[in-house]
Amino acid sequence: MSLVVNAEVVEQNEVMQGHFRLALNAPEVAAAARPGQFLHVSCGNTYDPLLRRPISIHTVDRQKGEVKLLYRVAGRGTALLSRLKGGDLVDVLGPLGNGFTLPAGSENVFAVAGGIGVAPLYFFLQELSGLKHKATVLLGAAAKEQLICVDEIKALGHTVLLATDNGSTGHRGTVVELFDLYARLPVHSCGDYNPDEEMSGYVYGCGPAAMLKELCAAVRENGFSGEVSLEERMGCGIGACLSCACKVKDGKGGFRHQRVCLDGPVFPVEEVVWA
Amino acid sequence: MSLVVNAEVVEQNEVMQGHFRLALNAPEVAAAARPGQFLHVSCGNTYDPLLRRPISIHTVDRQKGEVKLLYRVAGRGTALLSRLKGGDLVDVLGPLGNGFTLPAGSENVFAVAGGIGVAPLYFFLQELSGLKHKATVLLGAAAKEQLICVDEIKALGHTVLLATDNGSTGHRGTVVELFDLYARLPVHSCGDYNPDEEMSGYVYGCGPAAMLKELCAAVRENGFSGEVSLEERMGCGIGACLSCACKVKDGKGGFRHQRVCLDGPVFPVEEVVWA
Amino acid sequence: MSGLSVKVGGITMKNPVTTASGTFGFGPEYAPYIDLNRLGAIIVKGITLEPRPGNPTPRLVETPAGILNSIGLQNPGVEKFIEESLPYLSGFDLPVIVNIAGETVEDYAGLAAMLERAAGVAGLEVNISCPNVKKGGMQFGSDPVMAAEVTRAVKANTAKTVIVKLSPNVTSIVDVAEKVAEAGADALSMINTLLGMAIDVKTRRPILGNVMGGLSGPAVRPVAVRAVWQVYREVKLPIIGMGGIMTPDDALEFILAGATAVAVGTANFVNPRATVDIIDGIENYLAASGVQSIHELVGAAHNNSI
Amino acid sequence: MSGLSVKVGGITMKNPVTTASGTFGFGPEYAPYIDLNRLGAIIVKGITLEPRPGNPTPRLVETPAGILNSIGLQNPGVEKFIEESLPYLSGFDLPVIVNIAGETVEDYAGLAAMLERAAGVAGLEVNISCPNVKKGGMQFGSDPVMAAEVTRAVKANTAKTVIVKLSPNVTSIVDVAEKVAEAGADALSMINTLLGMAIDVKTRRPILGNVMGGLSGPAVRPVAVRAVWQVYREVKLPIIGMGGIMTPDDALEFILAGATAVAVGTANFVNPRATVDIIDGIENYLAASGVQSIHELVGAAHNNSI
Ligand SMILES: Cc1cc2nc3c(=O)[nH]c(=O)nc-3n(C[C@H](O)[C@H](O)[C@H](O)COP(=O)(O)OP(=O)(O)OC[C@H]3O[C@@H](n4cnc5c(N)ncnc54)[C@H](O)[C@@H]3O)c2cc1C
Ligand SMILES: Cc1cc2nc3c(=O)[nH]c(=O)nc-3n(C[C@H](O)[C@H](O)[C@H](O)COP(=O)(O)OP(=O)(O)OC[C@H]3O[C@@H](n4cnc5c(N)ncnc54)[C@H](O)[C@@H]3O)c2cc1C
Ligand SMILES: Cc1cc2nc3c(=O)[nH]c(=O)nc-3n(C[C@H](O)[C@H](O)[C@H](O)COP(=O)(O)O)c2cc1C
Ligand SMILES: Cc1cc2nc3c(=O)[nH]c(=O)nc-3n(C[C@H](O)[C@H](O)[C@H](O)COP(=O)(O)O)c2cc1C
Ligand code: FES
Ligand code: FES
Repeated sequence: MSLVVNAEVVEQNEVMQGHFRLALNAPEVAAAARPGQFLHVSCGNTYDPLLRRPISIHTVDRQKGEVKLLYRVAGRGTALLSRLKGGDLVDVLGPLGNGFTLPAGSENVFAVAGGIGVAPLYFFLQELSGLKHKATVLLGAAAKEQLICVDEIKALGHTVLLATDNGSTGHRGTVVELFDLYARLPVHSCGDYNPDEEMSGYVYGCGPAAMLKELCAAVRENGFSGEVSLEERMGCGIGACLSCACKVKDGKGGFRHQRVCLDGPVFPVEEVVWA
Repeated sequence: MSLVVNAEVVEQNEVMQGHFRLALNAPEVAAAARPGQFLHVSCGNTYDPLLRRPISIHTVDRQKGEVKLLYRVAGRGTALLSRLKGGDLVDVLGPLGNGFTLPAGSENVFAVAGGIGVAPLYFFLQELSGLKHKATVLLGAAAKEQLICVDEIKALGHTVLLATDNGSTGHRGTVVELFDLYARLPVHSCGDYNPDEEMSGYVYGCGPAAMLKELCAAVRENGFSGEVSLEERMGCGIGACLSCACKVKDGKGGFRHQRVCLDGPVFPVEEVVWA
Repeated sequence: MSGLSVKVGGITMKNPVTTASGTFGFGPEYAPYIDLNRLGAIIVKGITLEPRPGNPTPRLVETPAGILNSIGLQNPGVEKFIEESLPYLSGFDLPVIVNIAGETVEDYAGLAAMLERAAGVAGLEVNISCPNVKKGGMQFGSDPVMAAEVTRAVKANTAKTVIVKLSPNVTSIVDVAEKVAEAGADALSMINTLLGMAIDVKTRRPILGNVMGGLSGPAVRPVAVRAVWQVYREVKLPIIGMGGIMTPDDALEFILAGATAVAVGTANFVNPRATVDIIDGIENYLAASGVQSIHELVGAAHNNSI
Repeated sequence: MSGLSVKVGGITMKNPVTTASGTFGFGPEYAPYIDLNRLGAIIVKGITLEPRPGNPTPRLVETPAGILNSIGLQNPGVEKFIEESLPYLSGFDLPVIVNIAGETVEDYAGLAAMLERAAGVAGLEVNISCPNVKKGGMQFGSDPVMAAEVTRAVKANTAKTVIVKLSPNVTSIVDVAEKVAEAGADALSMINTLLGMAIDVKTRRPILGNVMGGLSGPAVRPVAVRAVWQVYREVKLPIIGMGGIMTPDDALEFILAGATAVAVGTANFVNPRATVDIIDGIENYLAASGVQSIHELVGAAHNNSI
């Protein structure tokens, strides 16, 4: 179920320079939302900017009927969004997209986020911890100050590992390198440690395209599987315009186009065809 | 002297349904402004709406460095303007245009305003009262509740006469009818009453085009003279684009185009050529 | 027949509002947001004889008050469309207009013939803004003679209403309209997108995967209204007007310029309920202004101008 | 020669930024807001042989991210321009480019001849988006043959740099550019406005006094960039790019597409300091990206695309 709602802003906070957490009152959306889904958000009332902007659902509070978004100011649309204050109305369309598949058993679960990619993973990790399932969460950013949600995710009971480009905290390097190092250790995300175990795992990834491409390679090299949330420029957000095409394997050695908005944004690691 | 200034909003109030008084901090503009001039106001930061909007200078407080505008929400630009709050910045260009000519002597002065046309006349009437010159001010609106600035103008010491379309106060009918009636009475705006005097007078008019056209006819029929402030759709506001053309007599029985923004907005009653 | 009802060729629409091809998918995408039965008609995504994978991404970029797209006619091909999409649409009380595109005159003829046999198609909208591979990639729609040729080929293969969709990227849209009318078109639709492009100043590359794309949205509305205005004066065919219609007033602007019906395109992306909001708005305008039938408004601005 | 300096035909500009004809008056209007000496060149309002009163009002209407204008070439005529405006402009260190418009080929020839004798004119920009009264009002710029004819007539009467200003309202702007180049143009400028119109839904009349007008502003930028891109590939003349340039990035977009210089038009209405803000911004971009000369950027997006 997806809706067009004129939602009231409950509050908005700058959580880090240029990054905002926006809480909306939208009970039906909160009730319907699943982790990995997104809202298509109208950022202004004029024709410039014209299109909505896709923003992942960061978390919901079904009791209060609230939906929260966590976003980075990337350009004009998000800049306009960041000026909203409590009481303002914002036109949102959603929840849209397929969302992450929650693990059925007790798999060894990794969540790997680059930068603002943590936004939808947080919702996923909440639901996961509701299932009493622990994940190993790898967060990457340029520097320590740019890591978001670290404490919140720890509070959910997951193990958090950090990577920064400048080494100001955690591993110095990319979060995919860190994943690659860690994936080789025989440590299960539930905390079990068995040096003889042949490790396997299921990876949930979200972040910039270049990072996800590397992540998919690393996942496959390690014999793991998983799913990643892709981004593409969107028009309609609901599958009608075909502007958000991504390539997936067609099973015959070639590719076919799918819609990030409707068939995704989450796709199996094995299916994505990278340019 | 005209400037481009990013002025801070001091405050904004809704003085009447859909009518706002906006106070801006703009000391240089306040210092330079003359009654009848206008500001070209940027109503948003995006390309929609694209153009600035011309709004007359309603009054200035040179000591505080403030400029006030009084405007009616007519469409999208003014609607955006009406959302500004204290502390917001607004990009204004001005003061622009020629302004009203202040009477040199002790002429019998009428000021005739239709609706929001009172906005620039108020500034004029302030300066006039500074010169200890009293005017007869005729204000017209659709109904009593829609008359603005009545008390403020009385407080300046001028005589105020009212006209409403529905007769809810003052003369039932148009403000031009009222002017026509009053112009025939031998009452001087300074208060003198001399039944034998052959009345003459100088009229300052501002309001919708249809009203000004009638006013010009009435002024001339009564053998008065005067000046009116015209409106035309504007591009640049500074004389460069020629979009704000109005017709004035060319002295040879024909017309030539002048620019409302630079050659006006105030034109002698005798010169305007009405369609 | 209600005051909103119009006829475009043989197609009776319960109101003048339809969807612009390529912006409304094949229907089901918008069904969660509106009752499709409310539409005057549906014009579906452009169909080709063979399936097409479409262009590389990015396929869309926002521009001031507009968007550039280069989807590249991604579609499942006419056979799959007939099998999979037509049955869905037949469930609605709604004339279905199929937008067809080809690379040769024969492609268009073939598409018309196949759709003539299919149940549930009310009319064809012929997209002539496609490169003619036999003429060095020159667009059919850029040449009145080629445009007429395509029209004749389609008409020869169908008894359904044939609507030819004109391109604005021409010196004289009236010339094209006249030749297409002579060739037997039942109606015209206009405008298709304006050819445009955008370059990313950071990467110093064209943004669209396909370099150039089609401009649509409010930005193009003045060009589209002008095209309808010009053609209405010279050609006596019903026009479906489109290009930047976002509001009821925009739709009325096209109708006053001479459009019998209007199509809503880019607006659907901004507001998935745009079509029904526009239908409601037109209805209110008629009521408020005491106009009995929308026909009184078609081309009415011509009477009021010099 | 600084890294910002460019040559357009025989005209050396200290930076690539000039003004779009008709949006900058004859110069003095903007002097309170910017130092005119900072401009790469000035292109003044279109001039005709005889004075012209211009069109009835309204002459301007705002559209989404754009404006429609129908000024109707109001101007004092070439004689008065030479007497009154040229002396003012000669006081600046600034190439003056005079935009000329006519109703016959002879008009253009006459204007060129008169301006050839005038002091302080660096070049002529030939506005061919004017109706040819001898050819039933068809625009010179809409036909490559007529466009070439005008170009030859101007070139025959002047030794100054001749820049021909192309109209986007054509099927192939490249065809026109090629013919104009063959006819001897020294440079091209593009684009003039797109033909458009707007109707007032309340009065049910066209808004502009002249019914149709020219669309400019950010809305048209994608069309303008595309035109520059296409012509740059086929014609080896310097291009002055324009159409919706509001920011330094917009200007760079045109330069990357192939423009040697750019003209700022509608932006001046929004921000009277737009020209100098854009000059400063281009300078900063060069510095920030370590580009020595603007020439490295001219057409650079072509190298980076398929
Ligand atoms: C399914 C999905 C979920 C998302 N969730 C989040 C989220 O939770 N938090 C968050 O901060 N962001 C998220 N994004 C990204 C977000 O949508 C963009 O940052 C936003 O649309 C930018 O809009 P803008 O107007 O601020 O920037 P714009 O001015 O539109 O663009 C800023 C810059 O980004 C480029 N750009 C814009 N869109 C794209 C694109 N799709 N691909 C590549 N380049 C692009 C532009 O060219 C420009 O350089 C998500 C995107 C998708 C597709
Ligand atoms: C010199 C001058 C001084 C002015 N001073 C004041 C003032 O002090 N207070 C005040 O309230 N208003 C004043 N105005 C009018 C004001 O500029 C307009 O109301 C405003 O520009 C409307 O902008 P908008 O975006 O709100 O409406 P828009 O959406 O632009 O237009 C609203 C409606 O008005 C029509 N319209 C817009 N501009 C014009 C025009 N120039 N002529 C005819 N119809 C038009 C539109 O077609 C539309 O129907 C002045 C105008 C001028 C020229
Ligand atoms: C994403 C997208 C896809 C389109 N696909 C087609 C198409 O397949 N066939 C066609 O004739 N027109 C197509 N068009 C053009 C539209 O049908 C319409 O003519 C144009 O967008 C102008 O209308 P608008 O401004 O309301 O969108 C497409 C437009 C867009 C934006
Ligand atoms: C008000 C106005 C007047 C114009 N007058 C002329 C003119 O006299 N001659 C001409 O060649 N172009 C004229 N133009 C077109 C501009 O020079 C320019 O080509 C066009 O506006 C696109 O640039 P822009 O989007 O930056 O404004 C005029 C444009 C406007 C907006
Ligand atoms: S954004 Fe339109 S199909 Fe995905
Ligand atoms: S608004 Fe441009 S000349 Fe008056």
